[in-house]
Amino acid sequence: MVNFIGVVIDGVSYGALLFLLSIGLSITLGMMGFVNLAHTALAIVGGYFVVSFTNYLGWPFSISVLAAVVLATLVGMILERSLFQLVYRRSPLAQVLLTIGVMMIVGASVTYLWGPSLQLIQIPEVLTGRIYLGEEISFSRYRLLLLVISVVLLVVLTLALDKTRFGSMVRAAVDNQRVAAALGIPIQKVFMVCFAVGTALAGLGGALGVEALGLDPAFAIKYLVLALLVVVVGGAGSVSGTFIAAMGLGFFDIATKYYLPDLGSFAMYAIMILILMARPQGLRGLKTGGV
Amino acid sequence: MVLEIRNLDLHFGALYVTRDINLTLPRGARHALIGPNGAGKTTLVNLLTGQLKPDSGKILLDEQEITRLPPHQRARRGLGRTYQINALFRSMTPVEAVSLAIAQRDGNALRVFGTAALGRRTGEEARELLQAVGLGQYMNHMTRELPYGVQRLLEVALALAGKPKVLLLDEPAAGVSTQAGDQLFRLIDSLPSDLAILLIEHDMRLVFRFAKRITVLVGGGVLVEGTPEEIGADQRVRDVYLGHKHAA
Amino acid sequence: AQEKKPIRIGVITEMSGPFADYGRQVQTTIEAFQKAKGDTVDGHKVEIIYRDTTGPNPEVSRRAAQELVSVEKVDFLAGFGLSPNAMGAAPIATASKTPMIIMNAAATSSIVMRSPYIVRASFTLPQVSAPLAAWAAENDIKTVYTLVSDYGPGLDSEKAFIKAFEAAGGKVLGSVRAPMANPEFGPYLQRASDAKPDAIFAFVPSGDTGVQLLKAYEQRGLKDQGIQLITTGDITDDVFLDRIGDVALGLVTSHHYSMAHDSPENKELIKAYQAVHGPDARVNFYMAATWDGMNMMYDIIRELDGNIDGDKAVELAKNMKITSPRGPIEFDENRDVVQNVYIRRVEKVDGKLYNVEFDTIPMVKDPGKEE
Amino acid sequence: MRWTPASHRGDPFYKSWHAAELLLWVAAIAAFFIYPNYLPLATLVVIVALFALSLDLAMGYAGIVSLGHAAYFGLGAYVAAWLGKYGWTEPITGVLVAMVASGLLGLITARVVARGTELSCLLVTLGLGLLLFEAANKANDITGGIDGLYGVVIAPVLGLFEFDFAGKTGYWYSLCWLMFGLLVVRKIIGSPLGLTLRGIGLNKKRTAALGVDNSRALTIAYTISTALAGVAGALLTQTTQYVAIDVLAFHRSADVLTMLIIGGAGYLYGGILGAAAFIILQDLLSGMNPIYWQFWLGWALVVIVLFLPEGAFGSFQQLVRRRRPKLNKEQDRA
Amino acid sequence: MNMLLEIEKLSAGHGDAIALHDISLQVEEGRSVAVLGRNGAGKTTLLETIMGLTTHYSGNLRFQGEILNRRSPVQRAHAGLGWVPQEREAFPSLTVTENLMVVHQDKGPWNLAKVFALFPRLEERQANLGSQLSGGEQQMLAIARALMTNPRLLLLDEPMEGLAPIIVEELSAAVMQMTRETGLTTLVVEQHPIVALAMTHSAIILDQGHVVYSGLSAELSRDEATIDRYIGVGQES
Ligand SMILES: Nc1ncnc2c1ncn2[C@@H]1O[C@H](COP(=O)(O)OP(=O)(O)OP(=O)(O)O)[C@@H](O)[C@H]1O
Ligand SMILES: Nc1ncnc2c1ncn2[C@@H]1O[C@H](COP(=O)(O)OP(=O)(O)OP(=O)(O)O)[C@@H](O)[C@H]1O
Ligand SMILES: [Mg+2]
Ligand SMILES: [Mg+2]
Repeated sequence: MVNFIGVVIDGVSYGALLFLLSIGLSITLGMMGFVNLAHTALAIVGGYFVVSFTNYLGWPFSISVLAAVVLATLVGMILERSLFQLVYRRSPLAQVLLTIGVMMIVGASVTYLWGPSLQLIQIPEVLTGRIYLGEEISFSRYRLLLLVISVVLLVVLTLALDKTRFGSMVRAAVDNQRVAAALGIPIQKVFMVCFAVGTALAGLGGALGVEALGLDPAFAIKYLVLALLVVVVGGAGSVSGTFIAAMGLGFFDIATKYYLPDLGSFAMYAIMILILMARPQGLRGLKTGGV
Repeated sequence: MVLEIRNLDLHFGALYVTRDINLTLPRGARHALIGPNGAGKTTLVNLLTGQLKPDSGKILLDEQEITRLPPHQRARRGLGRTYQINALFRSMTPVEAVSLAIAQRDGNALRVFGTAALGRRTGEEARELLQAVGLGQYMNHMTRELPYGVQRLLEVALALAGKPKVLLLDEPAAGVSTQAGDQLFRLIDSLPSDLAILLIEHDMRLVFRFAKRITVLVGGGVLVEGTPEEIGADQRVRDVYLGHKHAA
Repeated sequence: AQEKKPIRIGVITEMSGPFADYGRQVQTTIEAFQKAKGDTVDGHKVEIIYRDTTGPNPEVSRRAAQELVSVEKVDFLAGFGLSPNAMGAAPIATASKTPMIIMNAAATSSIVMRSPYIVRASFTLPQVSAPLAAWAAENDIKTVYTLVSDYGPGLDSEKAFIKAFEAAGGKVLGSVRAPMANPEFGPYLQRASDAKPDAIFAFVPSGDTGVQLLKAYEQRGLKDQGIQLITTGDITDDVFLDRIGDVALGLVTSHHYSMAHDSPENKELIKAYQAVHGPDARVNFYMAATWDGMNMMYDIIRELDGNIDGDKAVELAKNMKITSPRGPIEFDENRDVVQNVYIRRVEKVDGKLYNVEFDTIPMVKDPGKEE
Repeated sequence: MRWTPASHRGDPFYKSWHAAELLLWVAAIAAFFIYPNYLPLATLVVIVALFALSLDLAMGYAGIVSLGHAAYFGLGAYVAAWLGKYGWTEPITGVLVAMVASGLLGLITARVVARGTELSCLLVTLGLGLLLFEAANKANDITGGIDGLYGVVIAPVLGLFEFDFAGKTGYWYSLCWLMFGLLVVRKIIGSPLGLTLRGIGLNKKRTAALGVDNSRALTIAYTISTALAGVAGALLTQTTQYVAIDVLAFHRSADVLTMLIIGGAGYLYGGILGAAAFIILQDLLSGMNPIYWQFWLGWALVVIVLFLPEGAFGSFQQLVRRRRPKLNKEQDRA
Repeated sequence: MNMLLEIEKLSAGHGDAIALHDISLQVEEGRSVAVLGRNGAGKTTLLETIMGLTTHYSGNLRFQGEILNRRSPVQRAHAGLGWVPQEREAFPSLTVTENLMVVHQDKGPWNLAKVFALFPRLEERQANLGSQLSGGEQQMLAIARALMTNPRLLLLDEPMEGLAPIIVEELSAAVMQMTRETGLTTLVVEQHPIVALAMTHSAIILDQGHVVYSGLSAELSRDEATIDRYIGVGQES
């Protein structure tokens, strides 16, 4: 029993990490329908800014994270205006290719600026160590922080995107750009704002991920698959779906690793395939009719 | 009876879109299905062709039950349909699209070898059919560039290419110009007399011209079935559907 | 010196992708080396040509080797951070009789068997794993749980450790293997701690994975439960050891090189490196091996006066006895390196973290090839 | 739009050879004489071109977007290696066996893959690819894991041409197989099956309503596609006489997808051109700047997307394609 | 007289295929105009050109005195153009209410309650997604959606298609009433001359991208020869 509680705690804390890595992608890919393989590349931009601010400028961790999110968003916006925006109307394949290109460019630029080595940061004392909830049950403080942030994001984003006019505008623009524009929905602006939110979340994920995962230029590729997996299983465009998927997969992964360690990554991939076979549109994805 | 529908039911959540429907089409039927918007006409077609699965009830084609068959097997047994909302191959030319339908009808759709003579024959037939439907001058254009009304005609051509036993036409003339619509209905008139046709249409001029029998669907269920004269005179039908300007 | 035939060295390594740091380490070390020792040997100018393998990619490596040999006409092949890349290039070395100096590629014992022209100047994983087992058994560690990354090198390391540990009378309570992609070490460590061993032996590749393991170990408070973590030196790679921070303090590891190794040769290396890359630059085992490899090639060029013949070059290399920055090294009959393995502990020296050596197992030969 | 049956010949399945196609083969032959030192690179281009062609059949024609095609490539590579290692050294039958093996795997997985949305399809294929990679990694003993398999012996082709180090035999041998693959794919897309596949890609619901057994058609196409991927994999093993786990790696699937998009999916020659462009560009750039070459490759991709919307080959073809007769210029009154 | 929309010698098309040649048309504020013609005549293209969705070659498009030629569709919509596309194109992943609210511009009489009053059927289906509506319901939604933008000029592309006769009757009455009461101006594309001419003031006929007739609706409805010639016989029965 104690073990199982431990597994649940580990699972939830891993889930929080997964959620933060993928929620930005859920917005750009899920809501906007923009196949943004550069998502994790934008995340590492956030990560590197945090490293610079804490390690080189000696800023406090919290301020560094905020500044990093702002700067990452800025970088994202520049890319959006100059490149991404041009392929919103194009096929997903064009988007794949363009964002792979951007991922390579960002990867090489980051290597140039910060070098290929592993980057690590020191977080404030209060965030290290564990909180004990009993003799054998304890929770890592940093992971607890991630969990709290995840839940806050879940609530805020659900309120801001799911049932609001802005959320409808995004979905309308994705459904049919031509008609949406002709009916007065400012699609360019809508996409811009939406992308900015996505990038800010990517930056946040990257910034908070450094402590837990370390950071090197290959981070972008290493975690892209994981982020995609969470978003697609959760159901594109659904914040709550992404949350459920992140938590569910996090728990499932930890549980199989603990109880059936020989399965390795098998279990995670297999469950993804099974879920998508049963629900191709993901756990919470909308089933939009037609072809 | 080529087509028999027995006690068909379907609901989406609390909404019953198909309510205990019974309908039979004999060989050669010219049957119209009318009713207010959202009455469940298209849903019925989707149930017949297998796009939707009923909650209960039975569908028989040529005395054989097809209620649980997937759409393509029903089509192979002779059920052809058009779509109310165009469902075309947007990046094909009409000739290609109709050739595909013909190849499928002849059981050649998955063939790779020995298709040299086949190709020529299929193309020939496709062009003839398109000509007859009134698509002649458009047949080598990309479907998505065709005027809407012409795309509607292509819908019909695709259904006809399969030479079905039962043809389900869901507002085939909507958006088609008056003249082309008349040509279309002349073509429909000339179709084999043992073919059973179920027509959904809101243009009463065409309905009354075409139908030998009419079923009126309201709220998912059959309100009344009868000859055109009976339906035209029915006060309930006027109230819920025809309106008062319409003079039968 | 007068115009003499220039010598070309083709360096094949990982310069982009997930292992780009390896490439950087080779390159910066060679730069430092040439700055310190000059880029000519007896009048032969030594040119370096780099090729990127992008990661573990034997087929790219093979093609790079082929091109370097046939188009660029290189006299040596060198570099190779990852074993598969060395494996890929081996047949080309054989076919063209080009001496091939391996500067890292430690994972697999059998690499040197792939070509008679390969000389390995780095180390092998079993070579550093087995001595740690022996040391553990002698130092009150009776039971061990092993945790390795689930891939070839991890399995080799696990095997070598278990064999040596059991031979020395220890007991292995269990073994787990963590996947390479997104390992989340929590549950594995939990399993290990459930078994209540005296220590956990771990091998994971150097870099972010190692750091994640250390953090997970720390956060679970296993140290407080009296479960010690012992690992190979990959996790406490000198290059980023300092940045890992206090989590690493006290960790016992085994490896063949430490930046804190006290010898004039090592001082020379560190001085040369820092002269080029700044006083804070750190030196690690890969750099030491690169340094030694360069030294060997310079010696060979000198001996043969620039007429590099594969067989002669390998013969020379094989018989070298060098006092390297890591201590004495020599080569066995398989052209594989024989060297001291040190047991070290992470300590703070002058405010920075180092692997401080406190025990030496002298002249260890790779135990992995016996089967 | 696409390189598809031209209905102007009055035959919807007809597909004529174009003079420009010859050019490509001339170039391939010329490459042998002009760049004798780069034959391993050229051979890789040919092999990967075949791999891209196989993906094109699945993706460009049948609409199955795959991010896990390396699974079939890799299986083919391993089968060829096992054969060579355990005594079946004859190369041509070796390739055929690998082809059948990969095709079988394709047949088994087709039902799983060919369903759902584009995105879920992408992820399911990705998942299958990763699963196979994990399996191969776990089966270290039979696959050699990350170190690979040695002692793969391949007999001379037809008993006459030995696989030499310069890669001459390998080049010709691979080129012949590419030709074979091209003929197969060409035949398919010019057949009723090809038209049906296009139809399914455009509107599954409609093909079903016409009576087409979509999943069967897709299964056939996917099986052939995966079998060809297996051929490409086997060729890689035979020409290098070595195989390691990276044949199954995710990046291989991603790269081949990239190449196909660069060249233009659904254009028959798109994958071939894309493979050549990508590999040669990568080789040139990484030779010039081994550390930051990805920066330039990235820009190259961006430029291609922005300026060649249908891929290199697709855009080229759009430029030269005969204009369709325009509507409403002069039309007869009906 | 106050011209709301003035089109002068307009040529436009799709890509490099010109579909409209030298079209001239004036629409007076508060009036409604029918656009008739065979399939492929260019009716849809005309409306799309007014919305800025096609390639504009030459000529001028003036709305409330302002030249629109280079304006984006979004700007045109905000300037007061409302459009009912021929293929309805409801947003499939939005509910009926969302479909309506997402384009709502609060600068005129139309709001959710009003359009629901016009189409009670939509109110019954308000929680359905756009993809879960019957064809006729989608048509109603497209019309209601355009009204929600509170346009000055409403462009209707075959709005009666797929609607039950009784609804057609009510809708044309409603449109006439709107024109009368709120001064809404409409441009109606129709296949059926009888319906169209009954509800409009004036009419044009397009044929192969040219305006071949332009006059008062009442006159045209008496001119059977012209109708026959350009549209075809529809009056038998
Ligand atoms: N997936 C669904 N979920 C809920 N309701 C649905 C769904 N699909 C259709 N409906 C509803 O079912 C009813 C019947 O629709 P159907 O398309 O059959 O009508 P119809 O008779 O063809 O009408 P029309 O004449 O307008 O084409 C409609 O009210 C529609 O809103
Ligand atoms: N996307 C397109 N690309 C190229 N040509 C097009 C495109 N859409 C329409 N056309 C052409 O423009 C001309 C006018 O078409 P339009 O759709 O405006 O006709 P319409 O009068 O609305 O016909 P309908 O009554 O069938 O709706 C036709 O010749 C058509 O083929
Ligand atoms: Mg309907
Ligand atoms: Mg139109």
